[in-house]
Amino acid sequence: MLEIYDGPLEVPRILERWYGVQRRRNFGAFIPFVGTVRDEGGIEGLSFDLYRPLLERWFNHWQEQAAKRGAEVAMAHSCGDVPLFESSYIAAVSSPKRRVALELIDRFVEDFKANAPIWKYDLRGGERIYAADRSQPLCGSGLLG
Amino acid sequence: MLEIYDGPLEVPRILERWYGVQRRRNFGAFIPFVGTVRDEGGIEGLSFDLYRPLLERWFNHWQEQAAKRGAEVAMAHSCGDVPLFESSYIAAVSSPKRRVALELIDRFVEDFKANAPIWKYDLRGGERIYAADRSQPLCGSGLLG
Amino acid sequence: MVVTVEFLGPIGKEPIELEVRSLEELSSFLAQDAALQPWLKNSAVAVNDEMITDRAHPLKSGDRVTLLPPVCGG
Amino acid sequence: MVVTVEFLGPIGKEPIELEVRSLEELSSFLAQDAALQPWLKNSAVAVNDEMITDRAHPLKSGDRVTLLPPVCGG
Repeated sequence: MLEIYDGPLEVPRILERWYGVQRRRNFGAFIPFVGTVRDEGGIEGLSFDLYRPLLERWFNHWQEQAAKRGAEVAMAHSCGDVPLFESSYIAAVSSPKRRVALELIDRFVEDFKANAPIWKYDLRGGERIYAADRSQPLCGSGLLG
Repeated sequence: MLEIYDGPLEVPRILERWYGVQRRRNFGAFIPFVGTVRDEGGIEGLSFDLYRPLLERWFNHWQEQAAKRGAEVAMAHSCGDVPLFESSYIAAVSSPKRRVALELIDRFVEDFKANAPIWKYDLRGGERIYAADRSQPLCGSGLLG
Repeated sequence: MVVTVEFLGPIGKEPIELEVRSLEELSSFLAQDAALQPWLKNSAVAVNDEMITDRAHPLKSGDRVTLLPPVCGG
Repeated sequence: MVVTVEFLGPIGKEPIELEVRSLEELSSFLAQDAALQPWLKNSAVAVNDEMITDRAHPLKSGDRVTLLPPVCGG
Protein backbone atom coordinates (compact mmCIF):
# COMPACT_ATOMS: atom_id res chain seq x y z
CA MET A 1 0.00 0.00 0.00
CA LEU A 2 1.90 3.05 -1.29
CA GLU A 3 -0.36 6.08 -1.57
CA ILE A 4 0.58 9.49 -2.98
CA TYR A 5 -1.74 12.45 -2.40
CA ASP A 6 -1.78 15.99 -3.75
CA GLY A 7 -1.45 18.21 -0.68
CA PRO A 8 -1.98 17.28 2.99
CA LEU A 9 -2.92 13.76 4.11
CA GLU A 10 -6.33 13.04 5.60
CA VAL A 11 -4.69 11.20 8.46
CA PRO A 12 -7.75 9.91 10.37
CA ARG A 13 -9.30 8.49 7.18
CA ILE A 14 -6.07 6.79 6.11
CA LEU A 15 -5.41 5.32 9.56
CA GLU A 16 -8.99 4.07 9.83
CA ARG A 17 -8.73 2.32 6.47
CA TRP A 18 -5.32 0.75 7.14
CA TYR A 19 -6.38 -0.31 10.63
CA GLY A 20 -9.45 -2.05 9.16
CA VAL A 21 -7.34 -3.94 6.64
CA GLN A 22 -4.62 -5.10 9.03
CA ARG A 23 -6.92 -6.35 11.76
CA ARG A 24 -8.92 -8.48 9.33
CA ARG A 25 -5.60 -10.04 8.35
CA ASN A 26 -5.01 -11.26 11.92
CA PHE A 27 -2.12 -8.92 12.72
CA GLY A 28 -1.73 -8.23 16.43
CA ALA A 29 0.49 -5.14 16.19
CA PHE A 30 -0.07 -2.07 14.02
CA ILE A 31 2.32 0.91 14.29
CA PRO A 32 1.80 3.98 12.14
CA PHE A 33 4.30 6.85 12.20
CA VAL A 34 2.68 10.20 11.34
CA GLY A 35 4.83 13.18 10.28
CA THR A 36 3.30 16.64 10.64
CA VAL A 37 4.59 20.03 9.44
CA ARG A 38 5.84 22.01 12.43
CA ASP A 39 5.68 25.76 12.91
CA GLU A 40 9.40 26.52 13.08
CA GLY A 41 11.83 28.93 11.45
CA GLY A 42 9.01 31.16 10.21
CA ILE A 43 7.95 28.87 7.36
CA GLU A 44 4.38 28.89 6.04
CA GLY A 45 4.48 25.21 5.20
CA LEU A 46 6.46 22.61 3.26
CA SER A 47 6.24 21.41 -0.31
CA PHE A 48 7.39 18.13 -1.85
CA ASP A 49 8.46 16.70 -5.20
CA LEU A 50 8.76 12.97 -5.54
CA TYR A 51 10.00 10.59 -8.18
CA ARG A 52 7.45 7.85 -8.31
CA PRO A 53 9.24 5.06 -10.25
CA LEU A 54 12.11 4.87 -7.77
CA LEU A 55 9.85 5.47 -4.78
CA GLU A 56 7.78 2.44 -5.81
CA ARG A 57 10.91 0.36 -6.27
CA TRP A 58 12.19 1.38 -2.83
CA PHE A 59 8.78 0.62 -1.29
CA ASN A 60 8.42 -2.76 -2.99
CA HIS A 61 11.85 -3.77 -1.73
CA TRP A 62 10.71 -2.91 1.80
CA GLN A 63 7.48 -4.85 1.34
CA GLU A 64 9.55 -7.92 0.42
CA GLN A 65 11.87 -7.49 3.42
CA ALA A 66 8.87 -7.11 5.74
CA ALA A 67 7.19 -10.20 4.26
CA LYS A 68 10.24 -12.30 5.22
CA ARG A 69 9.42 -11.49 8.85
CA GLY A 70 5.68 -12.06 8.44
CA ALA A 71 5.02 -8.31 8.44
CA GLU A 72 3.62 -5.70 6.05
CA VAL A 73 4.42 -2.05 5.44
CA ALA A 74 2.28 0.80 4.16
CA MET A 75 3.11 4.37 3.26
CA ALA A 76 1.31 7.58 2.33
CA HIS A 77 3.08 10.78 1.25
CA SER A 78 2.10 14.21 0.04
CA CYS A 79 3.10 15.77 -3.26
CA GLY A 80 2.98 19.59 -3.49
CA ASP A 81 2.18 22.04 -0.70
CA VAL A 82 1.38 21.07 2.90
CA PRO A 83 0.50 23.88 5.36
CA LEU A 84 1.63 24.07 9.00
CA PHE A 85 0.04 21.50 11.35
CA GLU A 86 -1.01 19.31 8.43
CA SER A 87 0.64 15.95 7.77
CA SER A 88 2.74 14.94 4.78
CA TYR A 89 3.87 11.44 5.71
CA ILE A 90 2.55 8.22 7.22
CA ALA A 91 4.58 5.01 7.40
CA ALA A 92 3.08 1.93 9.03
CA VAL A 93 4.08 -1.60 9.94
CA SER A 94 1.74 -4.48 10.82
CA SER A 95 2.91 -7.81 12.17
CA PRO A 96 1.52 -10.74 14.13
CA LYS A 97 3.55 -9.82 17.25
CA ARG A 98 4.86 -6.58 18.68
CA ARG A 99 8.64 -7.09 18.59
CA VAL A 100 8.95 -7.34 14.81
CA ALA A 101 6.69 -4.32 14.30
CA LEU A 102 8.68 -2.18 16.76
CA GLU A 103 11.96 -3.07 15.10
CA LEU A 104 10.70 -2.56 11.56
CA ILE A 105 8.99 0.80 12.09
CA ASP A 106 12.29 2.28 13.26
CA ARG A 107 14.29 0.91 10.33
CA PHE A 108 11.52 1.66 7.81
CA VAL A 109 11.30 5.33 8.84
CA GLU A 110 15.08 5.82 9.00
CA ASP A 111 15.63 4.13 5.65
CA PHE A 112 12.88 6.29 4.18
CA LYS A 113 14.67 9.42 5.40
CA ALA A 114 17.94 8.27 3.85
CA ASN A 115 16.74 6.74 0.60
CA ALA A 116 13.27 7.77 -0.55
CA PRO A 117 13.51 9.95 -3.69
CA ILE A 118 11.60 12.93 -2.29
CA TRP A 119 12.61 16.59 -2.23
CA LYS A 120 11.49 19.06 0.38
CA TYR A 121 10.98 22.81 0.05
CA ASP A 122 10.18 25.45 2.64
CA LEU A 123 7.29 27.76 1.76
CA ARG A 124 8.23 31.36 2.55
CA GLY A 125 6.54 34.47 1.18
CA GLY A 126 4.75 32.26 -1.33
CA GLU A 127 8.09 30.91 -2.63
CA ARG A 128 9.35 27.34 -2.69
CA ILE A 129 12.88 27.16 -1.27
CA TYR A 130 14.82 23.88 -1.44
CA ALA A 131 15.55 22.57 2.09
CA ALA A 132 19.24 21.99 1.24
CA ASP A 133 20.34 22.09 4.90
CA ARG A 134 18.05 19.18 5.84
CA SER A 135 18.64 17.07 2.73
CA GLN A 136 20.97 14.07 2.48
CA PRO A 137 22.84 12.86 -0.61
CA LEU A 138 21.69 9.42 -1.74
CA CYS A 139 24.10 6.50 -1.64
CA GLY A 140 26.52 6.77 -4.60
CA SER A 141 26.12 10.53 -4.98
CA GLY A 142 28.82 12.47 -6.84
CA LEU A 143 29.24 9.84 -9.57
CA LEU A 144 29.24 12.53 -12.25
CA GLY A 145 31.09 15.17 -10.18
CA MET B 1 -3.83 10.92 28.62
CA LEU B 2 -4.56 7.52 30.19
CA GLU B 3 -7.92 6.17 29.08
CA ILE B 4 -9.61 2.99 30.32
CA TYR B 5 -12.59 1.60 28.40
CA ASP B 6 -15.04 -1.20 29.14
CA GLY B 7 -14.62 -3.62 26.25
CA PRO B 8 -12.96 -3.03 22.86
CA LEU B 9 -11.35 0.28 21.92
CA GLU B 10 -12.85 2.47 19.20
CA VAL B 11 -9.44 2.80 17.61
CA PRO B 12 -10.22 5.24 14.74
CA ARG B 13 -12.00 7.65 17.11
CA ILE B 14 -9.19 7.55 19.67
CA LEU B 15 -6.46 8.01 17.06
CA GLU B 16 -8.33 10.88 15.44
CA ARG B 17 -8.69 12.67 18.77
CA TRP B 18 -5.07 12.14 19.85
CA TYR B 19 -3.80 13.15 16.41
CA GLY B 20 -5.81 16.38 16.62
CA VAL B 21 -4.35 17.23 20.03
CA GLN B 22 -0.72 16.49 19.22
CA ARG B 23 -0.59 18.39 15.94
CA ARG B 24 -2.01 21.53 17.52
CA ARG B 25 0.84 21.27 20.03
CA ASN B 26 3.44 21.53 17.23
CA PHE B 27 4.70 17.95 17.47
CA GLY B 28 6.24 16.69 14.24
CA ALA B 29 6.16 12.96 15.01
CA PHE B 30 3.23 10.92 16.32
CA ILE B 31 3.57 7.14 16.73
CA PRO B 32 0.67 5.07 18.03
CA PHE B 33 1.05 1.34 18.68
CA VAL B 34 -2.25 -0.54 18.33
CA GLY B 35 -2.65 -4.02 19.82
CA THR B 36 -5.42 -6.22 18.39
CA VAL B 37 -6.74 -9.59 19.59
CA ARG B 38 -5.55 -12.31 17.19
CA ASP B 39 -7.40 -15.44 16.22
CA GLU B 40 -4.96 -18.04 17.56
CA GLY B 41 -5.13 -21.12 19.76
CA GLY B 42 -8.89 -21.38 19.37
CA ILE B 43 -9.72 -18.53 21.74
CA GLU B 44 -12.93 -16.53 21.38
CA GLY B 45 -11.31 -13.37 22.65
CA LEU B 46 -9.36 -11.95 25.57
CA SER B 47 -10.42 -10.37 28.82
CA PHE B 48 -8.55 -7.98 31.12
CA ASP B 49 -8.46 -6.91 34.75
CA LEU B 50 -6.47 -3.86 35.67
CA TYR B 51 -5.46 -2.15 38.87
CA ARG B 52 -5.99 1.51 38.23
CA PRO B 53 -4.06 3.20 41.10
CA LEU B 54 -0.76 1.55 40.16
CA LEU B 55 -1.44 1.84 36.43
CA GLU B 56 -1.85 5.59 36.85
CA ARG B 57 1.34 5.78 38.88
CA TRP B 58 3.25 3.83 36.22
CA PHE B 59 1.78 6.03 33.47
CA ASN B 60 2.54 9.30 35.28
CA HIS B 61 6.13 8.23 35.77
CA TRP B 62 6.37 7.62 32.02
CA GLN B 63 4.81 11.01 31.26
CA GLU B 64 7.52 12.65 33.38
CA GLN B 65 10.28 10.70 31.65
CA ALA B 66 8.88 11.62 28.22
CA ALA B 67 8.60 15.29 29.21
CA LYS B 68 12.34 15.38 29.94
CA ARG B 69 12.90 14.65 26.25
CA GLY B 70 10.24 17.13 25.08
CA ALA B 71 7.81 14.29 24.31
CA GLU B 72 4.40 13.11 25.49
CA VAL B 73 2.84 9.68 25.91
CA ALA B 74 -0.77 8.54 25.77
CA MET B 75 -2.39 5.20 26.48
CA ALA B 76 -5.78 3.53 26.11
CA HIS B 77 -6.60 0.05 27.45
CA SER B 78 -9.62 -2.18 27.67
CA CYS B 79 -11.10 -3.59 30.84
CA GLY B 80 -13.28 -6.73 30.50
CA ASP B 81 -13.92 -8.73 27.34
CA VAL B 82 -12.47 -7.97 23.91
CA PRO B 83 -13.52 -10.20 20.96
CA LEU B 84 -11.21 -11.41 18.18
CA PHE B 85 -10.02 -8.72 15.73
CA GLU B 86 -10.94 -5.95 18.16
CA SER B 87 -8.27 -3.88 19.90
CA SER B 88 -7.47 -3.72 23.61
CA TYR B 89 -4.42 -1.47 23.71
CA ILE B 90 -3.08 1.74 22.20
CA ALA B 91 0.15 3.37 23.33
CA ALA B 92 1.33 6.55 21.62
CA VAL B 93 4.30 8.90 21.71
CA SER B 94 4.43 12.42 20.27
CA SER B 95 7.60 14.47 20.00
CA PRO B 96 8.93 17.43 18.03
CA LYS B 97 11.30 15.20 16.00
CA ARG B 98 11.21 11.59 14.88
CA ARG B 99 14.24 10.07 16.64
CA VAL B 100 12.96 10.62 20.19
CA ALA B 101 9.51 9.29 19.26
CA LEU B 102 10.93 6.14 17.66
CA GLU B 103 13.10 5.41 20.68
CA LEU B 104 10.38 6.08 23.22
CA ILE B 105 7.61 4.06 21.58
CA ASP B 106 9.78 0.94 21.78
CA ARG B 107 10.71 1.45 25.42
CA PHE B 108 7.19 2.56 26.39
CA VAL B 109 5.56 -0.57 24.91
CA GLU B 110 8.19 -2.95 26.33
CA ASP B 111 8.02 -1.38 29.77
CA PHE B 112 4.24 -1.59 29.62
CA LYS B 113 4.48 -5.33 28.90
CA ALA B 114 6.82 -5.84 31.85
CA ASN B 115 5.31 -3.51 34.43
CA ALA B 116 1.73 -2.44 33.83
CA PRO B 117 -0.60 -4.00 36.46
CA ILE B 118 -2.93 -5.71 33.99
CA TRP B 119 -4.06 -9.34 33.90
CA LYS B 120 -5.04 -11.18 30.76
CA TYR B 121 -7.49 -14.05 30.37
CA ASP B 122 -8.34 -16.19 27.35
CA LEU B 123 -12.04 -16.54 26.61
CA ARG B 124 -12.88 -20.18 25.84
CA GLY B 125 -16.32 -21.74 25.92
CA GLY B 126 -17.57 -18.62 27.69
CA GLU B 127 -14.98 -19.07 30.46
CA ARG B 128 -12.24 -16.68 31.52
CA ILE B 129 -8.91 -18.54 31.81
CA TYR B 130 -5.84 -16.73 33.21
CA ALA B 131 -3.10 -16.47 30.55
CA ALA B 132 -0.45 -17.77 32.96
CA ASP B 133 1.90 -18.89 30.18
CA ARG B 134 2.10 -15.36 28.70
CA SER B 135 2.29 -13.49 32.01
CA GLN B 136 5.45 -12.13 33.62
CA PRO B 137 6.14 -11.67 37.33
CA LEU B 138 6.58 -8.02 38.30
CA CYS B 139 9.92 -6.82 39.64
CA GLY B 140 10.27 -7.92 43.28
CA SER B 141 7.87 -10.84 42.99
CA GLY B 142 8.06 -13.62 45.56
CA LEU B 143 8.56 -11.27 48.51
CA LEU B 144 5.98 -13.20 50.54
CA GLY B 145 6.89 -16.65 49.15
CA MET C 1 -2.34 -3.21 64.04
CA VAL C 2 -5.00 -4.09 61.48
CA VAL C 3 -3.92 -4.22 57.83
CA THR C 4 -6.06 -4.95 54.79
CA VAL C 5 -4.77 -7.47 52.24
CA GLU C 6 -6.02 -7.37 48.63
CA PHE C 7 -5.53 -10.10 46.02
CA LEU C 8 -5.56 -8.80 42.47
CA GLY C 9 -6.41 -10.32 39.10
CA PRO C 10 -6.47 -14.11 38.81
CA ILE C 11 -5.87 -14.79 42.51
CA GLY C 12 -9.62 -14.30 42.80
CA LYS C 13 -9.86 -13.93 46.57
CA GLU C 14 -11.79 -11.29 48.53
CA PRO C 15 -9.79 -8.77 50.63
CA ILE C 16 -9.11 -9.76 54.22
CA GLU C 17 -8.25 -7.83 57.38
CA LEU C 18 -5.42 -9.10 59.56
CA GLU C 19 -3.55 -8.27 62.75
CA VAL C 20 0.07 -8.45 61.60
CA ARG C 21 3.13 -6.31 62.36
CA SER C 22 5.38 -7.13 59.44
CA LEU C 23 5.51 -8.65 55.95
CA GLU C 24 7.28 -11.60 57.59
CA GLU C 25 4.24 -12.27 59.79
CA LEU C 26 1.89 -11.68 56.86
CA SER C 27 3.83 -14.22 54.79
CA SER C 28 3.56 -16.87 57.53
CA PHE C 29 -0.14 -16.28 57.88
CA LEU C 30 -0.94 -16.40 54.16
CA ALA C 31 1.22 -19.52 53.66
CA GLN C 32 -1.34 -21.47 55.72
CA ASP C 33 -3.75 -21.17 52.76
CA ALA C 34 -2.58 -23.86 50.32
CA ALA C 35 -4.41 -22.22 47.41
CA LEU C 36 -2.38 -19.05 47.97
CA GLN C 37 1.07 -20.69 48.09
CA PRO C 38 1.84 -20.53 44.33
CA TRP C 39 0.70 -16.90 44.24
CA LEU C 40 2.98 -15.94 47.13
CA LYS C 41 5.95 -17.19 45.13
CA ASN C 42 5.18 -15.24 41.94
CA SER C 43 3.35 -12.15 43.17
CA ALA C 44 4.77 -8.71 43.79
CA VAL C 45 3.67 -6.66 46.79
CA ALA C 46 2.53 -3.07 47.13
CA VAL C 47 1.81 -1.29 50.41
CA ASN C 48 -0.55 1.67 50.02
CA ASP C 49 0.07 1.47 46.26
CA GLU C 50 3.88 1.72 46.60
CA MET C 51 5.78 -1.26 45.20
CA ILE C 52 7.82 -2.91 47.97
CA THR C 53 10.95 -4.99 47.40
CA ASP C 54 12.24 -5.17 50.98
CA ARG C 55 10.75 -7.87 53.21
CA ALA C 56 11.78 -5.83 56.24
CA HIS C 57 9.35 -3.05 55.27
CA PRO C 58 7.38 -2.23 58.46
CA LEU C 59 3.59 -2.30 58.51
CA LYS C 60 1.46 0.14 60.41
CA SER C 61 -2.19 0.13 61.33
CA GLY C 62 -4.46 0.91 58.40
CA ASP C 63 -1.92 -0.17 55.76
CA ARG C 64 -3.30 -1.67 52.58
CA VAL C 65 -1.18 -4.56 51.26
CA THR C 66 -1.77 -5.62 47.65
CA LEU C 67 -0.62 -8.86 46.00
CA LEU C 68 0.05 -8.49 42.26
CA PRO C 69 0.40 -11.77 40.34
CA PRO C 70 2.26 -12.01 36.97
CA VAL C 71 0.99 -9.44 34.46
CA CYS C 72 0.24 -9.38 30.76
CA GLY C 73 -1.24 -6.20 29.37
CA GLY C 74 -1.90 -5.29 25.78
CA MET D 1 23.70 6.61 -29.18
CA VAL D 2 21.12 9.09 -27.93
CA VAL D 3 20.40 9.11 -24.19
CA THR D 4 17.89 11.24 -22.31
CA VAL D 5 19.05 13.02 -19.15
CA GLU D 6 16.52 14.06 -16.51
CA PHE D 7 17.16 16.44 -13.61
CA LEU D 8 14.93 15.83 -10.61
CA GLY D 9 13.64 17.97 -7.78
CA PRO D 10 15.42 21.24 -7.05
CA ILE D 11 17.82 21.04 -10.01
CA GLY D 12 14.92 22.52 -11.95
CA LYS D 13 16.19 21.84 -15.47
CA GLU D 14 14.25 20.38 -18.39
CA PRO D 15 15.32 16.95 -19.73
CA ILE D 16 17.91 16.96 -22.50
CA GLU D 17 18.90 14.46 -25.20
CA LEU D 18 22.60 13.81 -25.76
CA GLU D 19 24.93 11.72 -27.90
CA VAL D 20 27.20 10.13 -25.27
CA ARG D 21 28.66 6.66 -24.91
CA SER D 22 29.49 6.56 -21.20
CA LEU D 23 28.85 8.23 -17.86
CA GLU D 24 32.40 9.61 -18.17
CA GLU D 25 31.45 11.44 -21.36
CA LEU D 26 28.16 12.55 -19.83
CA SER D 27 29.99 13.95 -16.83
CA SER D 28 32.35 15.98 -19.04
CA PHE D 29 29.46 17.34 -21.04
CA LEU D 30 27.33 18.35 -18.04
CA ALA D 31 30.33 19.93 -16.28
CA GLN D 32 30.32 22.64 -18.97
CA ASP D 33 27.13 24.03 -17.41
CA ALA D 34 28.33 26.01 -14.38
CA ALA D 35 24.86 25.93 -12.79
CA LEU D 36 24.97 22.13 -12.82
CA GLN D 37 28.39 21.72 -11.22
CA PRO D 38 27.26 21.67 -7.56
CA TRP D 39 24.51 19.21 -8.43
CA LEU D 40 26.94 16.84 -10.16
CA LYS D 41 28.93 16.62 -6.92
CA ASN D 42 25.96 15.79 -4.67
CA SER D 43 23.53 13.95 -6.95
CA ALA D 44 23.07 10.22 -7.32
CA VAL D 45 22.50 8.67 -10.74
CA ALA D 46 19.95 6.18 -12.00
CA VAL D 47 19.91 4.61 -15.45
CA ASN D 48 16.48 3.41 -16.52
CA ASP D 49 15.41 3.73 -12.86
CA GLU D 50 18.24 1.50 -11.55
CA MET D 51 20.58 3.23 -9.10
CA ILE D 52 24.14 3.20 -10.47
CA THR D 53 27.28 3.42 -8.35
CA ASP D 54 29.88 2.45 -10.95
CA ARG D 55 31.14 5.24 -13.22
CA ALA D 56 32.14 2.58 -15.77
CA HIS D 57 28.50 1.61 -16.30
CA PRO D 58 28.01 1.51 -20.12
CA LEU D 59 25.26 3.53 -21.78
CA LYS D 60 23.24 2.32 -24.74
CA SER D 61 20.97 4.09 -27.14
CA GLY D 62 17.62 4.98 -25.60
CA ASP D 63 18.89 4.91 -22.01
CA ARG D 64 17.28 7.33 -19.58
CA VAL D 65 19.77 8.83 -17.10
CA THR D 66 18.32 10.50 -14.00
CA LEU D 67 20.14 12.85 -11.63
CA LEU D 68 18.81 12.68 -8.04
CA PRO D 69 19.93 15.52 -5.74
CA PRO D 70 19.97 15.18 -1.89
CA VAL D 71 16.64 14.00 -0.54
CA CYS D 72 14.45 14.81 2.45
CA GLY D 73 11.11 13.07 2.64
CA GLY D 74 8.60 13.09 5.47
